[in-house]
Amino acid sequence: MIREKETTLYLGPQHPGITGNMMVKLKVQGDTVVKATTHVGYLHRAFEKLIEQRNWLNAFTLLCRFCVPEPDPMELTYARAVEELDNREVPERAQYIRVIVMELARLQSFMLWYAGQAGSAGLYTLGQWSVGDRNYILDLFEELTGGRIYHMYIWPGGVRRDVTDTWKDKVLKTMDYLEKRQDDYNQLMFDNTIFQKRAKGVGIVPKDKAIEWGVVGPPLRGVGIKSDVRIDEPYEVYDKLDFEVPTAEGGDIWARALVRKEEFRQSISIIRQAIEKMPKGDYYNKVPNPMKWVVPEGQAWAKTESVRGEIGFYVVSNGTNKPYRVHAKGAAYTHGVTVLEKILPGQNIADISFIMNSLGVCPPEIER
Amino acid sequence: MINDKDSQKIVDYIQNFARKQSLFVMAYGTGCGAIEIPATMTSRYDAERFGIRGAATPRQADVLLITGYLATKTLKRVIRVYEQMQEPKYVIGFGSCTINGGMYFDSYNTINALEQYIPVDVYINGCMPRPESVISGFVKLQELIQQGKADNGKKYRENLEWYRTNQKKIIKNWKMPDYNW
Amino acid sequence: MTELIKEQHLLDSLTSAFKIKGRVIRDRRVEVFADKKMVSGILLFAKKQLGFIHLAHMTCIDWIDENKFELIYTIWSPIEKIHLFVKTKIERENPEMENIDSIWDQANTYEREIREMFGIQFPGLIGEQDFALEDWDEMPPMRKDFDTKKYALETYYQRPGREDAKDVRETISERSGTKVPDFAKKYSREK
Amino acid sequence: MEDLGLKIFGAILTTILGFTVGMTYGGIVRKLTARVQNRYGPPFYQNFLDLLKLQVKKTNIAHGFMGHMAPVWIIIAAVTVLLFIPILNGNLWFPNMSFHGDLIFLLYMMVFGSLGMALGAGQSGNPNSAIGVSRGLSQMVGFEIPFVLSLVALMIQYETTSVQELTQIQHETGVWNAISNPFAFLAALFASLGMFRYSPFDIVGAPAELASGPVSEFGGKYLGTMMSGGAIFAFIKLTLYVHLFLGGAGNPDNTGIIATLLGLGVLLIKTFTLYMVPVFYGWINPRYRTEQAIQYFWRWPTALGIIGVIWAVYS
Amino acid sequence: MSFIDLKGILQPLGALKQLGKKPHTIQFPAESIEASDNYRGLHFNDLDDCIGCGNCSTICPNEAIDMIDLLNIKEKKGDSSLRPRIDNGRCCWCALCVDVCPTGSLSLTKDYIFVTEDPNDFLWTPGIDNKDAADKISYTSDVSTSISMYDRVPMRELEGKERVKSFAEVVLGYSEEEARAEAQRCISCGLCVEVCPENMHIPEYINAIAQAKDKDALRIIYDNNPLPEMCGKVCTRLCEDVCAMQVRGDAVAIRWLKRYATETAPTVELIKEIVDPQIEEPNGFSVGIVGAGPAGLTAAYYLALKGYDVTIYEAQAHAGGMIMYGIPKYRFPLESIDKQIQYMESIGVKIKYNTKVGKDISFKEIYNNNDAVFVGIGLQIPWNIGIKNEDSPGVIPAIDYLTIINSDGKFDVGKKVAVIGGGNVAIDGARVAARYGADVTILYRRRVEDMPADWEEIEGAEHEGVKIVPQAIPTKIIRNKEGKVKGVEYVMAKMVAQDGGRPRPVAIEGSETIYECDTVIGAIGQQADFDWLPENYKEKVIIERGKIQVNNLRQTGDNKIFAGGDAVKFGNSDAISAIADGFNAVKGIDKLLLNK
Repeated sequence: MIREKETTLYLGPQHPGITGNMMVKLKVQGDTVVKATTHVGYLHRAFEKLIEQRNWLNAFTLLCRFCVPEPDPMELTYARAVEELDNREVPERAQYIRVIVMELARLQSFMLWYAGQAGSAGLYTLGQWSVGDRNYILDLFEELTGGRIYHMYIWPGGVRRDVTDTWKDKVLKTMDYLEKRQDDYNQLMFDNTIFQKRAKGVGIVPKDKAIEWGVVGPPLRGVGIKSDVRIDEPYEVYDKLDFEVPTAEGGDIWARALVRKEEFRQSISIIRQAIEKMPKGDYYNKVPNPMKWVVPEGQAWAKTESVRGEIGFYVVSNGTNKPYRVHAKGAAYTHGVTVLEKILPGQNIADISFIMNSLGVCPPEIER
Repeated sequence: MINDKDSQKIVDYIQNFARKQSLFVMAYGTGCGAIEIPATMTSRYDAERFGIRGAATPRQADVLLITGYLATKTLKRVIRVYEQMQEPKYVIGFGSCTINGGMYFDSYNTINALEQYIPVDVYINGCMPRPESVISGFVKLQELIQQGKADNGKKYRENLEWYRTNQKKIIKNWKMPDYNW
Repeated sequence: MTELIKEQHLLDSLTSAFKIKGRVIRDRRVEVFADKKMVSGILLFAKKQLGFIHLAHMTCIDWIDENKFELIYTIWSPIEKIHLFVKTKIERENPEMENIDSIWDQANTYEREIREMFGIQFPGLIGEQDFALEDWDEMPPMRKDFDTKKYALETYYQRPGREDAKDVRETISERSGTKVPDFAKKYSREK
Repeated sequence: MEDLGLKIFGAILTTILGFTVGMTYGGIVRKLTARVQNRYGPPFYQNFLDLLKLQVKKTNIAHGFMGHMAPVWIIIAAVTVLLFIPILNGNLWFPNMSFHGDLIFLLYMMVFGSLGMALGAGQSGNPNSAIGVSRGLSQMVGFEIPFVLSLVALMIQYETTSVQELTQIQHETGVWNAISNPFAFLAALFASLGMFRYSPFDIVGAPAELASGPVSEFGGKYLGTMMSGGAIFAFIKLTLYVHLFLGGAGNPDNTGIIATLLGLGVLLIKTFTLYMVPVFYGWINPRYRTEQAIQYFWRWPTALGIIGVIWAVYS
Repeated sequence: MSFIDLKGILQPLGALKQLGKKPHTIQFPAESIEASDNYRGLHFNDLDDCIGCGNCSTICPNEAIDMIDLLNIKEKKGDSSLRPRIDNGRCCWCALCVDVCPTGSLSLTKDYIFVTEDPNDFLWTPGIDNKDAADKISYTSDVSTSISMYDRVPMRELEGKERVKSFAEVVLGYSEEEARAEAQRCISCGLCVEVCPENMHIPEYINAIAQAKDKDALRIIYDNNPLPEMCGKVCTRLCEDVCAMQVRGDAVAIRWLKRYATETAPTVELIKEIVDPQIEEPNGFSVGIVGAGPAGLTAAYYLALKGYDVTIYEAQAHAGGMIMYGIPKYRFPLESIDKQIQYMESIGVKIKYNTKVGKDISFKEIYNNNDAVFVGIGLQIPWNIGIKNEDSPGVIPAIDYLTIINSDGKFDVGKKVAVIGGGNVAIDGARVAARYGADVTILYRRRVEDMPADWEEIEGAEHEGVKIVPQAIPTKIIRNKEGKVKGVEYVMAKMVAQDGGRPRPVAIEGSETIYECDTVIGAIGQQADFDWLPENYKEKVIIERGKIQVNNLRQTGDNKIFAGGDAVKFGNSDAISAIADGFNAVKGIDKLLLNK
């Protein structure tokens, strides 16, 4: 067999197939990738440096911008880390609200994923549907928090505004709608023979290496390992709610898609339960004047399950009114670099974008 | 040759009409504002009603959206993309970050004022601008095009020196082909 | 409060194996303080013997007052469901740390980032010098003595038009004809 | 010489018709696509505006001789082929330059356009273009086989290689070839999915993979010209299909104005209906990988084509 | 895979049913949905409600908000006359500025579309550039949603019943924790500084307390107030009236925080160590001060720091003037005064007690022996109540009564006491009487809310069982056979609104009531005594309506004579104004003698 010539292909930073703004440098032989290298930094905004310049509360406006498609887990994780340092109790009602916000955030992120996963395979109709429908969730967010994308809603001590009963009704209505719509999506995506052909056996994460490589979230559950921060280390009121953590075997795009499909259902169910069980009471344990709020010295690590996997915040305080160091580690940090570089060789170049969407690579989260 | 002013006007009108009604948007998500682009382009807001659609490569694009902050590393690519675009070309700056640095005003890695590096036709307010704002931005751009005011590429060509000086201030390792058209 | 038996047990096994100090922070959180040279040994031991197979996170803190960098390795055991923090402090002058990407491949990314942001060298680290930055020739930016605001003000264009801004405190002082003494100024409101 | 004058007039008319119909169809498809996607979409004349804009856009880059030539090549191929297609069966208004054996000629001419594009794209030096071209050629190899098989079936069945004659036969017998040889028709229909490059066969210009594929480096007038060429080609393919399988349009015995308009109406209905097949398929399916696409064509469509040929031989 | 996946091919065709549905597209701009009720759009600022505290500017993580001078805003107390201007090129719509706005004037609106070619347009002033947005306000903060801390940390006090048993200090002071919490409430705007006659560095020392730097706080306080302990306990705290927090909540307890700061230095040595006064070399000038009240002490302290030779001439046996003799000890204990005086003396201030000018020493002597003279004599002679039988035994002016009691004298008030007046002195008189076991009633002409006394004092008095009869105008004193007081007759009044002033009480005919009592304490003000001043000086020092006329530097008609305290016509008649007088007189003396 004649060895085909190796060519170099740059996927990105300006490329419709790339998720966000990053670059994958590929060595290809024909249509097959031989070597892949990720280049990031196109979105480096120096968050961690900037947070050190802000005070404890101001920092949270920056944080949600870590990862655009799913800003809320960032807020929550930071809030939880700071609460741990400050020994601050969160009212139970606030915890329920947080759970609802988190799950709504997951839902809207799943819908973006539907669009991305289908769109990267050329099925644009699904993207038009799900991203269009995603606006209904954003409308809910807008009504609750005042912002569509960046909510800046969860902060240390609780949440910023209370929920109203009309909002709860709207949420339930939207959930019913989405449940119906998800059937439409699934009909177009999971029932589709071509999608199955594309997704099965592609982008396999090996089961024995998954945890070592730092795979988390749906990709890890896609190899059959039941791992979810919500059950491993329950936070807020997740231990009081009844939900399944779906897994699938195979570790390919198909398995990850199945996991997400089921998680979509679970999120809807969690939201319904949380709305039902939400107690009355305070929604916010007021922090002192933010300009003068001093968090006791110490270090804290908090992690949260986002749609792409666990997000961890390492927060260090030196006893002043500003964080001394905040380090965030999102799922994409490993997915977008190590894992991607490891599973891309041997794949067809047609599948790169497909795999990236399936892993949930989110460049702003990698370089921050 | 058309010398008659009136007929020139008619030709201009038709040209501008076509230009404003068919805006191919460069698919380059330079910053976080890019998250509202899908929302704008998809069913709920449907920017295609205005003839706005994506273009995968700079050669085919008319409009470059700078969706928020620009890291210096991206700035270099944006300039490259911008220079590859064919005239007439337009630039829309999204949100606070392009106007005056936004929340990253003190970051060592993001630029503050976009029009220092490439000419900008329209700025949209917001962090990030929601789809309605984005569409308003496009509507404004259409107005400018119809009035013949949007002539971004010419401005860039004529002030290339000035732009280059500014660009080279930020981009330390300048290894790029010349802008020769 | 539940008894932290698992955590204590883990700490005991580590401290007895390596003669290091440590403590149980709370449930699911154990930290040990190790010497720079012992870190890779502890990590390898934890990974192979104790089931901490997941490197959750790795970071660096610049303790400029102590003139030290603190490196923190956060590892996670999916079975025990415990986070173990391995912390070590290294000198701030010519910092160098052992490369652990042979233990976890993904450590490569963290180390590249730390190399770029703090200037800590990891001998044997593969990967391009640039991670997020490009052509950066200043001090590694995450070091505490790097002033990002100053740099940004000098480097990037500042839109004019805001020079007429006034400080409330100063306006009031001016109006009432008093001055804040110098030693008190640090307590004035930050701008 | 009157005849020649009429022919030239007819040629211009044909070109305008082909162009207009092709572009309008594109616009309507965009509108319909939008409806399926729960939105309104652009006006149906959007494609004309796009084209006009592209034509008035400055184009200052050149990628060598073939870069200039590619769009021209495509438009020449398109117009040429168009003139050899019987728009309306036996209608004098349209210069059907058909001759005996034009089916084979058309088969080659249709590739001609793609070839020009391939050469132009190859010269642009963009790796995406190169990959796109190689994918396009692979795909062409894929769908040409069932397509040619179905044509062969027709040729064997009626022992002619003239489109005109095939139409005429259907007109005379009143039985469409789609019915008389359904296997050949189905094979051709599947092949048409590949021809129109809607998903799942949009692998040539797959945005998420190759930006815009072969045309990555073409903008402005080049792209505009290619677009018009593409529109004409779409019309050509549809008309050809209609004439080959769906009984054609027009009445050779009556070429009065009303009958001509009626014939055009029939043509438009048939072509549009046919056009909807790949469009529908495209709305609901993701894209194949290259090898999957070729496999697809070489499986069922080819089998159908072969059956069609056998059917033709034994019927 | 099955032979042919028919389901997989046909199932997706279900999507075609969408063709028949009406699109859910919002055809913007032709149609649009309104933004939600708390949408975070462009800012709006109610310019009238805004007090220009600049808290929005401080919290803004992006430095997007500038405080600028708007010419159409009038200068007034408690308002910096600056207003926020937003740079939309910085704003991230986090709405923290709204959530910290103490007055709630700043809000966000439903407007969000702002498209322009000129990037400089994004610098705009809410409330001026979008006047019409007032009815589109969406995101606001009220007292419950705001993150400003509107509730004051309550001050611990002795129980009302416990208090009347002794002269122990009623206010117990903040604990460290409470003080930190209270200090954290302050937003450090500094609006209070302006209304403080002494312009103390309030935000700075509160901030120091918040940061647990109590010693620095004390140092900052001593920068321009040598009697903080007094101020921390009995100041009239004009500052708290204009506190930004007071607009919608409780003012920051500035006085109590000062008190807390002074508690860090319980001894003279500690004060000296913490404040670390920098005494300049003697400059050879000497200054004589008449009266060791707050004004005189302040002047003496800062003069001494500047190297002057200072001597105070005090008629009484104790220094402190009115704060020594006019304020009951449960508010301001003796040790506190002594400590402050000792501290003064320790830096070189000389005080000659029991030396009444004009009697023990002539003013001329002081005038001639010193390079400058500061007069801080205060007000000693009480006004008459102005009703019949006022000279009866048992009627005593409050100030005399307090002086007697503070000088360790005993005064038998009997069982029932009537106090006439509504100021702090009246309340003091009443509360002291209550401590002697009397049943006390205060008669006041106007309503309770009109009383010039501190609300805390009034409340404290009520807790101690003092009854307040408002809108009661005394008409005469009723005597018994021996000519002693038997009661007070008063009429009820109704409040009549008055142009350009507070409502006036008008007696209601026929509502005469008699309150029987053993003692009547009159507390309706005092005047100064100028008998000691020789006539030739009186001519130079202009005295108008019983008060000395001074300029900004507290210089009188005679260049060499400076004056301050209650006896001058400048500012309010309270301790902090007296301190301000003393402080400013130092500047005047400096200017006179050193021409600085």
